[in-house]
Formats: sequence, structure tokens, C-alpha cells
Amino acid sequence: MALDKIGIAKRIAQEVKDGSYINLGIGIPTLVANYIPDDIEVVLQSENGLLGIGRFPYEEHVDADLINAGKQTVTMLPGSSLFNSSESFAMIRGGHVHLTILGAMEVSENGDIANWKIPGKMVKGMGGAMDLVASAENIIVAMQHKSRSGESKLLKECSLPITGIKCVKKIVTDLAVLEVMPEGGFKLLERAPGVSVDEIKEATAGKLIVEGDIPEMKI
Amino acid sequence: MALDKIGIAKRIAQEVKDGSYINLGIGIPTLVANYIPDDIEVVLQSENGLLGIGRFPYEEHVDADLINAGKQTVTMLPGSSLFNSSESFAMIRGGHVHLTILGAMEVSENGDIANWKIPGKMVKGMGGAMDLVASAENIIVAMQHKSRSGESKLLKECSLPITGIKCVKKIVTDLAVLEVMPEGGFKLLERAPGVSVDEIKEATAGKLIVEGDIPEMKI
Amino acid sequence: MINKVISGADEAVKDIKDDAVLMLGGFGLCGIPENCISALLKTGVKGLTCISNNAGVDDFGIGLMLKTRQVKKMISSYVGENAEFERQLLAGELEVDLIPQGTLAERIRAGGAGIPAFFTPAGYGTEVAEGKEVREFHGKKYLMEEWLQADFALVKAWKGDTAGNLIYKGTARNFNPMMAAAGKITIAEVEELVPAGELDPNEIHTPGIYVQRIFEGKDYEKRIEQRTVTPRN
Amino acid sequence: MINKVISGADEAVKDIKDDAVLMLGGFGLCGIPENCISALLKTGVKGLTCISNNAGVDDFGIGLMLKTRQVKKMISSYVGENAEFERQLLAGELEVDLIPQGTLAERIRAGGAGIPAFFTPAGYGTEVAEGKEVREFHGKKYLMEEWLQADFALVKAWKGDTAGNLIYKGTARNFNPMMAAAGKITIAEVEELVPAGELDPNEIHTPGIYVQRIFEGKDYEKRIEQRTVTPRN
Repeated sequence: MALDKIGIAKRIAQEVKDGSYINLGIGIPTLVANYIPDDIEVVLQSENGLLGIGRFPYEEHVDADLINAGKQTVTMLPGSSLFNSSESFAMIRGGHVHLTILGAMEVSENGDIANWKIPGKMVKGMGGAMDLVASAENIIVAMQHKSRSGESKLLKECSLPITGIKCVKKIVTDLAVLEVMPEGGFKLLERAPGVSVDEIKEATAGKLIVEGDIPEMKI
Repeated sequence: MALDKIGIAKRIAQEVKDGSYINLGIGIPTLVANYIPDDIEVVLQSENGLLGIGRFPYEEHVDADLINAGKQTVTMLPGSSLFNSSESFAMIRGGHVHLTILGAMEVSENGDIANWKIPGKMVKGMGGAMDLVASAENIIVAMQHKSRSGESKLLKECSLPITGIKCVKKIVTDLAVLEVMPEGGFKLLERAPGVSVDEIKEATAGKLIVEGDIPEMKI
Repeated sequence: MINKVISGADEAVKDIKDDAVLMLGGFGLCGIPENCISALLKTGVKGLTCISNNAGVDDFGIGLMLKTRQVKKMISSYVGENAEFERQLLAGELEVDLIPQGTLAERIRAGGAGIPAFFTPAGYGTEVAEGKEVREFHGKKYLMEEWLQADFALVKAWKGDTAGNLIYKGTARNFNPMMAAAGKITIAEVEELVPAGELDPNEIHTPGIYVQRIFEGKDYEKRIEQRTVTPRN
Repeated sequence: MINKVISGADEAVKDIKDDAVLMLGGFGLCGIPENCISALLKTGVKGLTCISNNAGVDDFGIGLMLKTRQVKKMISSYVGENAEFERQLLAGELEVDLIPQGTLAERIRAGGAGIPAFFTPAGYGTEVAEGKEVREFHGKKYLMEEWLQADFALVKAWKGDTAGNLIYKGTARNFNPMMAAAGKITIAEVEELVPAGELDPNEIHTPGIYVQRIFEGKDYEKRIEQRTVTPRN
């Protein structure tokens, strides 16, 4: 059975390494924070100028001057620090943030990502996404395997304007976990529970690499 | 009579405009601070990370963590601020410091300055001088008109390795106040008390421009 | 004497003329110069180019200046929360220059720091790279990006002193410090204005050298875009 | 769990190997990593490249490491207070790369910020420009300068917490924050180490993300180069 958003978030949470600094995009990536095991300590970075994002505040502690990059009110944790936008992206661009998890409209088999613009629709802007994908050493994409209209989002080449090239390392979808190979191609690592390799093949337009038995995800 | 160092500092103090931010080099320039009129308010910048340099501390207030760019212990004033070296030179490079006063070994008639290196002698380094002369909108040089060996320090071209090109706007020496003209040449503005135009001509190797009566400095 | 303190927002913005280039601090509606925006609505100045990470919402922030058609061009990283913005854009009444957020922050920082250009990897290989110089350093490709400066920078701080020193609060810092340095004239509105000497020099975020005008603002609304809370039990 | 706290300077520097590139914070003798320098004297590591604004004096700071011949190359803006330095330089035993102070600060900042190169006017038309690309922007000439990074950055702060956050004091801040960001491994020695949560997040100068190791230093001498005082009466 295909995973729901929470399932995707739970599976990605397994990728998180103890002691790492992480930037989470809006949507499913934000949910990942809820499923990181208790014995793993990570620090979440928000590109508007905060390291150490805590939970949402209690009603009486809501502070308009303390938001995350999604403009949601948040709290700080012991050890948090505040800084300006230039310092924030210095952190990102300088490779100090170890992992970026973000959503995508399309990913190509060489790791290009498209997630900021649909021709013909109002363009809202790339925000910090282009800086993040051009900079992070490890980028994991969280998305549905197919679009709402049923088309594969894992392509040979992106059809939409891209956000960054050759940057995505891993993809977790409702159907599978895949690694983007340096030489190109989506290497199938795991299947969602009850989803067959054939279903994944059918849903993947780009080159899918299947070697040996493909285990089911453990969530 | 030629001015002494204090006389040069006093004359330069007259150039200081109310409300300006100023960087003072080591030596005579540092003395200028003592002769700024009481009704003129300026803020002194120290490139090691301090705006608003105060006087030297009383013995019991000496703080090893509070020094100026000459490594002397100093104090702060109401309104002072502290920052890192990158921010300090951002201030300088960005043109926020209005006036730089510094010493020189040589100045050329097109405004080049040499003050960091003597071939054959140990080279100690340029410190912040190259950033200051490349950036400040107004640069005044404080120096003796001639070297100890009696040679003019106002030249057609610098003989020593230069610190910056076409940057010096004004020169105050023991003998004269001179403006560096945009088209080249030292325009004589004032004579030291009792010093004749001929004495200044004799002491100036570069092109000296003398127009009309040259008044004596008022100190 | 140096006197940077002015009476209020009206005096602060009165010499901002048509077609001026402005920077406005803030991320979303957090840390925006509310008082100066209100004053600009009153002066009716037109043809403004506004450099700001976002464009406000329909009825707050820069959105208010869009409604009154005072903005000719926005330079931003994300402008998604504003229906009037979308209408004007699609009608060709508004120019928009979209810039990756880190590049925007760094171009503004460069403007204040006297660095005319620098290299960044953001946008390489995308349409953002069109017309820009690409160069490889240490095996990675980078774009050359140039500084941004403004005629006026409008920033909002938490505390300020009469020497122009500023301290921001929380994530309301965001773009404000870099903009303070990149404005030819920088106007700071603060929640609390104190005499010089009352702020700890070691805690100052924006040194006073960057600020030409300062005043204590009034009636801060500090609107929240996404009020997210943790329920008690 | 993230554990950045280590026992002291000896543990901090034990994996610094011969020929490593180091950054050392400080301006003159103000804000230098005294404990780490002492520990390096004990390990006897050799062939070091030291990026530091100055080179200490004969019997303090980096000067101590020059005496023991542990330094192969200095990258600095001013090295004038050190007789042993001069002797080694004139004898050809030491390489020196002299860089304008603002360019040095910005190259280090660029190293931490992932900016491989930028343009600065400092040194244009001088021998510093030799071999460097010159480019004109807005009618003024600039040199292209590249980032500086280090295997280890050794910084000194006033207060630090177990998450690696740092607060500096007075002008002891100087080059320390940029170096903290530009080291592959950054070692912070602090006068007072407190649990995470005790420092105000709004007052932190160096966010903990840049610091890999932290310890509370001992026996700070904080030597003064020019003790200048105002006499009473």
C-alpha cells in the first residue's frame, strides 16, 4: 500500500544522522521533525535566521517576532541562536547545514530538481530553494511518485524550469526509496509495504535501476 | 617656522566636519583627536572592531580586551559599538567612513601614496592601509614635507612601492597645506607661519601650483 | 552635534521622491517598517522600486503600497501571499525581479560592504543564470552576482539609541541589518529609543554608522501570517 | 547526542598533523587562542601554515610557535612586532604572504560563507594586484580575491555554551567569528563555558553550527602590547 504523507515523513526521519544540522522545507519535510527518534539529536535551521527550531508555542507564548521560514510562529530550544539572512545563507552556502529535505514537482535521473515554477501559472518565487539545492552536501526529496494527473515525477529530464542541477541524492515517495546514482538513474532501494517492483517501474518514467531483491521499507 | 607634529595635528583638526566618522592612522593622525573643537562631534573608527574610541583608560580600568588598531588600551564612549573585522572593513570599503587621516612616506602629484614598504628593509605588512586608501571618499595625509635625509616626499611619481593610487585629496605637512588636483599637481593652499612660498617650492619635487597670494595657516 | 533623531515616520520619508529605489526590511510580515510604510501611503510617492524579500499581504505591509499603485517594481525572493500583487503582475502593471533568497541577502550585504560582485552557486544551470557570467572554482560552477544598493533603506528594530545603534529581536532581524548598511540614507524605526550609552556595545547588531535617521515608532501591529500553536493537552 | 565539549586544549589539538593549515583568531595579542597555542607547542607538530592577522610577539602568541620552528608559512596583514620572525624571514626559513587586512577578513568570511571569490578595490594598482584579475564596476577598478579556508580554526571567545554558541568581549572579537566559520574543524576555547540555554540567543556572535569542539580554557594571561593610560590629574 502506498504511504501517506506521514509515512513518507517517518521513512525520511530514518535518514537523519545524530548531531546533524538540517533544513526542512515546507510541507512533508516539516513533518519529518515529528518522527526523529528520541536518541537522535539534530538542530533544525530556519533560513529566516534561527538555529534550533522548537515546537509551536502555547497560545499565550505566541510571538510575532519569532517565526520559521514558513512564517509559522515557533519557539526556541536551549542552545538556539538568532542571526540575519546573510549569515543564514552563509551557513547554507558554506556547507555547514548537512542535510536539506524538500519537496519537488519533478526530479530527473541525473538529480536535477524542479520545484519553483510552472509555466503559465503565477510565479511566486524560489525563496531559498535555489540556494539550498546548490549548497547542501546531502539533499533528500520528499514527494508523491506521480502527479495528481497520474504522470511520473521521476523523469529522464525535468520538463519544468529547474531549481538546481545534479543535486538530489535520495528520493522518498509514497511508493519507494530511491538513490540518484552519480552516473545517472534512480536506483531502487526499498519498496513501500505491499508495493511491487512492477508498480514502481510503471510509475517511474526515468531510468530505474533494480538490482537483486528489493526489501520493503520498515516504518 | 615649520610646524611640529602637534601643529600638523592641530591644522588637520580644522578639516574635520561635524557629524563625521573618521579613521585615524598611527602617529600624527592619532594626535588629531586631541585638537578637534568641542562643538564638533565626530566618531572615531578603529579597524579592529570599534566605533566610538574614547580616551586612554585610567590605570584601574585597563582592559586587555579593549584596544585600538595601534594595539593601545582604550575606552569606549556612550554610543560606541563593537563588531568583527569583516564588518569593520565592510564599513570602510562601503564608504561609510567619511575621512581617513594617515601618514605617508611619499605622495605623488596625482595622489598616489606610498606608506607600507621600503625595498631592502624588513616588510612588516600593509595592515589595513590598502583597504583604507582604496575606499575612503576623503583621504588626508599628515607627514613631514621632507624626509630625514632632506629629500622631498611630494613627488612627481612615488619611488617606493605604493599603497594606493589616485586617492590622496589633501596633504598637511610641517610647511604647507596642499590639495591634490584631479588633473594632477599639488595646489598650495596655505603656508606654515613664517614659511615662504619659495621654501615650499624648494621642498616640493612634484608639480607645485601657486595661484595668487598664499595665506598663512591659522592655528 | 550629530542629531539622527527625528520626530517620526512622516519626517523620515518626506524627501523620498517618485521613482526612488527603496529597501524594506522584513521576512513575511515579521520585522517590517510598519510606520514608514504608513507614512509613504500618505505622501503618495509613486514609481517606487522596492527591494524586499516579500511583498506583504493584501492588506498589510508592502501590499498596502501595491493597492495604491505606488510600486513600479518589486525585487524579491518570494511574493506568494498577495492577490492584488498577482493581478497587477498578470496585467503587466508591475515589474518583478525574482532572486534566490540567499543571493538577495548577499547582494544587499555586498552593496553595504563595497563589494561590487561575488560568486555564488545558487541558480547555476537554471533560468536565473541567463545572461550571467559562469565561472568554475575548485571544480564547482558559480554565477557572478552584483551588489544591490538603495536610495533609502527602511528598517525596523527592537531597540535603538540616539547614535543610531540597533538591536533586533528574534527572527525580526532577517534582512534588516544588511539593508541598513546598503541604503544611501537609512531610516530606522524602533520600538524603543534610548539615549546613547544605554545599549551594551557588545550586543549591538547594527552599528550606528549605517543609520542616518531614527525614531520611535507607534502602534506596532506585528501581524502574524501563520499563527501555529501547541494545544495544552 | 551532540557532544562538542572536550576536556581541554590537549585533546582539542591532538589530531592536528604536520603541514596542516590553521586559522588563529586575534588582533595583536587581543583575543588569541592562548590555550591551543600552548598545546601545539607540546605536540610539536611542524610545517604549519598559520592564517592570522598578526604573528604575535617574541615570547607570546604565535611568536612562541615561531621560536620552536613549527610554522612554515604565515598569512597575515601585519607582522611587525617580532624579532625572531624577522630573523627567520630574512634567513629564508619562513614564507610570508602579506594581505591587506580588509581583504584578509573578507577572504576568510568568504571561505566560511561558500563564496569562492569576490571583488575588492584594496590593492588595485599596487604590487598586491600582481597576477590578479582586475575588473571595472561602475567606473572603479577592483581585484578579484579568492576565499581562504583552513583545516582547523582556533578561536577564543569570552563565553560559550555546550551547543558551541560563542560570545566575544570587546575588541577581542576581531577575526574570531569569520575564522570560526571557515575552519573544517573549529576549536573554540572560552573563558566561561555554560550549559546550552544560558546564553541569550539574540546576543550570540557565533552560532554553534560553526563550532565542532569547545572547552573552558585556563590561566588566560591576556598580555597587553601597548598599555596606554590616562593619568589621574
